[in-house]
Amino acid sequence: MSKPKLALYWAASCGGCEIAVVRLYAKILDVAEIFDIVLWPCIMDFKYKDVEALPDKSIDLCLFNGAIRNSEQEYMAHLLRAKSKALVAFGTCAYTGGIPGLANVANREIIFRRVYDETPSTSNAEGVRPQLSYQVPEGELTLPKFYDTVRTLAQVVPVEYFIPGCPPVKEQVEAVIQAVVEGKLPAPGSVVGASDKTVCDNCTRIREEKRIRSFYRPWEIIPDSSRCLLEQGIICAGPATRGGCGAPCLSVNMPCRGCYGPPPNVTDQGGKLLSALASIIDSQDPAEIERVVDAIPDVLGTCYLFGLPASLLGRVRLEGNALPAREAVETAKAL
Amino acid sequence: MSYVYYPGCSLTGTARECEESIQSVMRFLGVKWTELEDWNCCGAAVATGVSYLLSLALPARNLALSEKTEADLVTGCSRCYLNLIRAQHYIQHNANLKRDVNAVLAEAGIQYAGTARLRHLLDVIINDVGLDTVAEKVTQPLSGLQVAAYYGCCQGMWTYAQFDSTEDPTCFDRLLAALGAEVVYYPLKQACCGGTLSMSKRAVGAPLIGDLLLAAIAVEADCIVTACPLCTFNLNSFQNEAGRAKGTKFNMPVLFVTQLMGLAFGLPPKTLGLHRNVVPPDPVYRKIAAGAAASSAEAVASGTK
Amino acid sequence: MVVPSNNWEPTIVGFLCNWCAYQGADLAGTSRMTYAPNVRIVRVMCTGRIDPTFVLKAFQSGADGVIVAGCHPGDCHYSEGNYKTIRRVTLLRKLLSQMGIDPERFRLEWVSAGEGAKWAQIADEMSAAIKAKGPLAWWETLKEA
Amino acid sequence: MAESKNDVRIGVYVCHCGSNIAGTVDVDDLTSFAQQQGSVAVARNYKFMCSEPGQALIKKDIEELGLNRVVVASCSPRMHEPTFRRVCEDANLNPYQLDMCNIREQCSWVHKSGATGKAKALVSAAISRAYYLQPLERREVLVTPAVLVVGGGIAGIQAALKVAEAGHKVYLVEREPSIGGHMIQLDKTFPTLDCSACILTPKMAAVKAHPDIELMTYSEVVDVQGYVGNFRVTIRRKPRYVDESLCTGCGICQEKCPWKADSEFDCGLGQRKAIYTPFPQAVPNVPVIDPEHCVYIQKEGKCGACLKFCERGAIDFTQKEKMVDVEVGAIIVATGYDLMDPSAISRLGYKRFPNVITSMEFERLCNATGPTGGHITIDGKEPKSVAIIHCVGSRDEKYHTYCSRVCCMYALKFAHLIGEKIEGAQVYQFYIDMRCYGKGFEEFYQRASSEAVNFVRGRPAQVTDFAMTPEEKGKLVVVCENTLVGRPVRVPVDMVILCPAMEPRADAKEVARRFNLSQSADGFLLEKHAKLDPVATANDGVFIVGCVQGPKDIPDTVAQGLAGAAEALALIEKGRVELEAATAFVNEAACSGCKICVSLCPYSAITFSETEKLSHINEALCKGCGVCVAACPAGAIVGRHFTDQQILAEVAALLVDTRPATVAV
Repeated sequence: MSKPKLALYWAASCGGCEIAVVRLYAKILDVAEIFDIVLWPCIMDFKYKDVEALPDKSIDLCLFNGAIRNSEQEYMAHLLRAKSKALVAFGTCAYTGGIPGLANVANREIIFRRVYDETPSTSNAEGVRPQLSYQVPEGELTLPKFYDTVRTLAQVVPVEYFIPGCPPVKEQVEAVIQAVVEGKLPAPGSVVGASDKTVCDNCTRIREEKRIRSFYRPWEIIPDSSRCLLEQGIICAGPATRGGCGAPCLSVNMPCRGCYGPPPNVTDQGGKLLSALASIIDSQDPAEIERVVDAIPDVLGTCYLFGLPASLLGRVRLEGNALPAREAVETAKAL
Repeated sequence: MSYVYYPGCSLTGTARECEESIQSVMRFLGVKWTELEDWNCCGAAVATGVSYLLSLALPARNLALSEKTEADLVTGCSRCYLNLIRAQHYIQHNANLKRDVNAVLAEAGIQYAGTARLRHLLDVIINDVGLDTVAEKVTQPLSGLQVAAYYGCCQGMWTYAQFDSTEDPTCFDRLLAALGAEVVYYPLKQACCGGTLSMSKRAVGAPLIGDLLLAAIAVEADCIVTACPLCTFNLNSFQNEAGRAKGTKFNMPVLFVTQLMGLAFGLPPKTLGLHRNVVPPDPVYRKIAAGAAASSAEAVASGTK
Repeated sequence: MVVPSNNWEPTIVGFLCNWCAYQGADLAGTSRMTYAPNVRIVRVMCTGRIDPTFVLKAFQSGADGVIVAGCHPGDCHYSEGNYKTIRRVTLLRKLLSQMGIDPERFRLEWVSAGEGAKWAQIADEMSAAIKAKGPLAWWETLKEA
Repeated sequence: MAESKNDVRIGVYVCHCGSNIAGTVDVDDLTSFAQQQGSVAVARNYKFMCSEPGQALIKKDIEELGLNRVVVASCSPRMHEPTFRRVCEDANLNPYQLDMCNIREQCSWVHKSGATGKAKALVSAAISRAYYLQPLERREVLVTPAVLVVGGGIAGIQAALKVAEAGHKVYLVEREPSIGGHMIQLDKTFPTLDCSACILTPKMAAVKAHPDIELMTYSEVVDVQGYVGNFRVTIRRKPRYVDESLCTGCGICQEKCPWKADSEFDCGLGQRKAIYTPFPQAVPNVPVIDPEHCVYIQKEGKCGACLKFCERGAIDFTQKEKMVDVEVGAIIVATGYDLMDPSAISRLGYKRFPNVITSMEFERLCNATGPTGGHITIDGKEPKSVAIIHCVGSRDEKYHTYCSRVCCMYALKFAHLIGEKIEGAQVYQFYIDMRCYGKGFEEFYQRASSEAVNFVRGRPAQVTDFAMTPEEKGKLVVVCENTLVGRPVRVPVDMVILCPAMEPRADAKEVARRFNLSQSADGFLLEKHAKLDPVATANDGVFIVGCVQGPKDIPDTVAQGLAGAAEALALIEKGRVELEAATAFVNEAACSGCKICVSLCPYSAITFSETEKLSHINEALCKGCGVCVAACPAGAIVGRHFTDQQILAEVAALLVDTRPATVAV
């Protein structure tokens, strides 16, 4: 019988997920051995038309990394959906939006203004902006449409499996590949390559009591490397993050930022993290609580660093093309 | 510690002797301060009768002025202190009031933020300078001088509450003891001297003053020491009226706290405004001299000289 | 953004604790007070049960405002649940304003079992305030421009 | 969800409540709306759902249509939830499969227009929540048939006797060497003027005599574990250095002991020996040795007079502190009050002038067993005039804003006793208001007023020994404004009696923590409901009686003691106690042991197992507040009957009419 067909695609992401696959080292050869790779733009020269030519459901496994932020990625999402038996949101960006998802605090106009006008390194006196289509002597040049809102793969097309991680850790990828080979994949819709517990389950630090009198940012204090960072006032998303990564960040004295997404029974990772953090503030005095909370400069960025698009609210609500007024934040304090 | 000094009206008028002694003694103690620029009357006891808002706005202006200097605002007048702290308290605890007062102050192009730090003269002497320093600086110990420390009533509720006890303040006793004086138990130390009634309603004021003087005599005090210009004024100026009310004659020296401190520091009486005291403090001088003589004689006897 | 028709009425979700606020709302009823019908109440045993996720869910589901009401500090039936609520609400407020949700759309109130009138007044006030603000209509936010 | 969508069968019942609901809400429209909702098998409306036929209707449907969820849209759940739960139970449907939808108190009664629309939203929300409702089991635990009473004052004594009379085991723990509390120090009691000791000592004796009461004096509760029905209490028994089993209470040791100390019982007005019983009628009548003053203990082995003279050899200096564990089903806390030390208010001269005394000191002076044998004298001098100052530290923002409730009455009693004992004595009452609210109080007030008492309305500014007139010489002068005539007065007297505030015990905070209770703003322990649940507390199975809850006179204290006994008996007589069913539990598969929940539980129901690295919830202690459920970042803690799933579904459905049908949430 012919080898199962494998496709890998790279949408809105940094490419780390591609590296994660390459980091299989020698095993990558097995992959090449086991699978017939039909699409992997990052590594080899494939053309979309080759994929379009494939019959539907002819790709056995498609590892799709990256979020959907423009029309080309959306097109490919639909195309690969149609052609694949098992479409896998590979990595945090495809799964929950990831770092690119943070763009949902803004919109196309704000981002373009920043990128094409405002950044110090930009010199663009003519105010040139990308055009969807542009006529040159040789013919028409086109660009994909840049959307206002970044979406997860599952928000665009139905997805069979989710492999979290920014990037997914090597061992987990291996495990999944193995499962595919042995046809031991769980029921569609499930998260694979991760555990059902949280990062704390992988974290070996000593936990005593959680009562916080003030929060610190990692550079503000030198934390005791043997004790729970949260108990030392450093915000760690570990308790509200799906485990399976092996807690590598914690092992180098850095807090978890939550890249593996919400634990199995959690609806909104940020909401839960926020609730947990607030709950352990050790004060009953509103003014004191206000003071403690003010030590968290960017609540949104802290709670939804990797998951804004997948969160309940999904994005920031903008009045026109301005970021939410600072004073709104101030009034919030005042209330 | 930097201070800005608010004398207030009485100290620059009827209570000049207090003012002079305050200045000389604080200079002697090495406390540096500048006078609050463009200060105004605190409203004394009368502003309240005119308008509540006015009675707060007047002191608030002084507080606001002091805020600009970012120094502690010191006053030696109990009434001024009372009005200032009262204004501070009510304004801080009532946002609307703060708004109204600031609306008034806006006319004068000034705003009260509520950050002013108000200090009473005694507070500065006892807690900033310190009783040890005071004791060290004594060159003319008041040994043998029996003094009645008269705290006065209008400072009771607020002033002493800030750095001593409202129920039973003792800071004054401790200060005088540091000067080597013999502080007698003065039962009426917090009784009222009649305040402005001594002028407006003498029939009420005089007997109160009489009681205070009688009490001082009863406990064999050589003099009464006060911490309030108005008390000093009342107890000095109305001894005849008080005598009539009590069917006796009084001649009880009444000194403002810094006047007595000055004597203990060996400062010339004139620089302490003592020549202005209605009741001449001569008995006090004599007692101090006697005390000095006694102690030196003692020294001779013990052959240490 | 949706343009509010002039007869548009806001919808507010109220998370009320069983022991104080919910009884207060009941009292407003038994005393036959009349107030705006815009607040729809979800009963929880204690405001301490209110997961910020519920508030986010309410806004996502179409609420124009959310109000959390519980026992006055010190009166919590579970002794200190409402203090935990203060902590969560304080932090949640910061998040919501960053999300572009006007802080006035999210309120925390203390209503005792005896304060029926206070509940009625809060419901009226908040309905009026949010009617003035206009719809939040979160799904509009997610529509691709 | 155990069931798949199609086997959830919901019945919706809309109540007209006469016209209370139907008058404002279109019940037919609402019913047909409900009928169209998913999983709804039947929707009906009826005039009065809570009526017999209404209940029968629901019962019938459950049985015949096989409903497994019931939604009743009617009044507040606080009104009829128990009723409809019973209906479900009768029809063999788990009562927790019921959801109430409040369309009366929170809809029809308060809205003129828009009531029907809102009712629809509420009903759809209730249906969505009901869909996810889970059957819960009501759990019962057995109750240990024994009661711990903490504090041997009149409240504790009364409670202990009543419980014991009902034939149940009682452990009565008292900190002092004898029971009796403050009451045994009093002389006469108002308004009846019967002798305090005469009415109390029989009860004390009864306590000692009762076979079911285990009396532990000179002991303190140090730890309380467990929960309603099953408390495990650790009691520290301080060494008495006297063997209770051997001592006959002959008193020879006290006679022979050469070492003296001020008597606590006599407020320091008299003295007692280093080995002593606080007072002659002490129960138990077994002395204790006070190590502070016992020279044998202080100077290893010197003295030992008691050792020599005790024929029974009951003296035992080898005694050590003992810890005793007892198991009880209920706890009655009756630790009483402290009398405020008025020397804080120095202008009143307490401790400065020997003849300024507190009310309790006066009680001792007046008492035949007191240091003066009942003669009202200070340093042998009998006062001819006495001032009684009310509200010392009470009704005073600087100290306690509350009224201590007993002072007015005992002040009148004092006046009467002074008049009785001192020929022609003048008594002055300095009061703010006379509060004589109790049975027979007003009559006593009238009687006392008719005697030689002068009432001065005003709060004294000062008590001074400074005489301003010859007749003030050598006297104490009470300076005060008589607010009725608006003039300052100076009243020279020979003795001043202060009526200090009744305060929470100095260690009220620790006591509250030990028994997991809360304090009200004034520092006294907090009852469950000020009116309708006066002795119960937020901690089931623990009751507070007497002055630990606030100042009280003897009748009120006794009544509360009995109330506490009744509460405790109701609990242990039943033998079983039902525990909250809607508790929280830890889904161990999801818990990663982050410990965020542990410190949050107000009932210390959450424990952490270091071996399993898991949190556990003791469901007997859990009251179902849900604070941990909301906090658990792993979603590992589930709050029964208020699960995330249920509430999120409820919220989404509550707003279904606000968003376009195309928008999924």
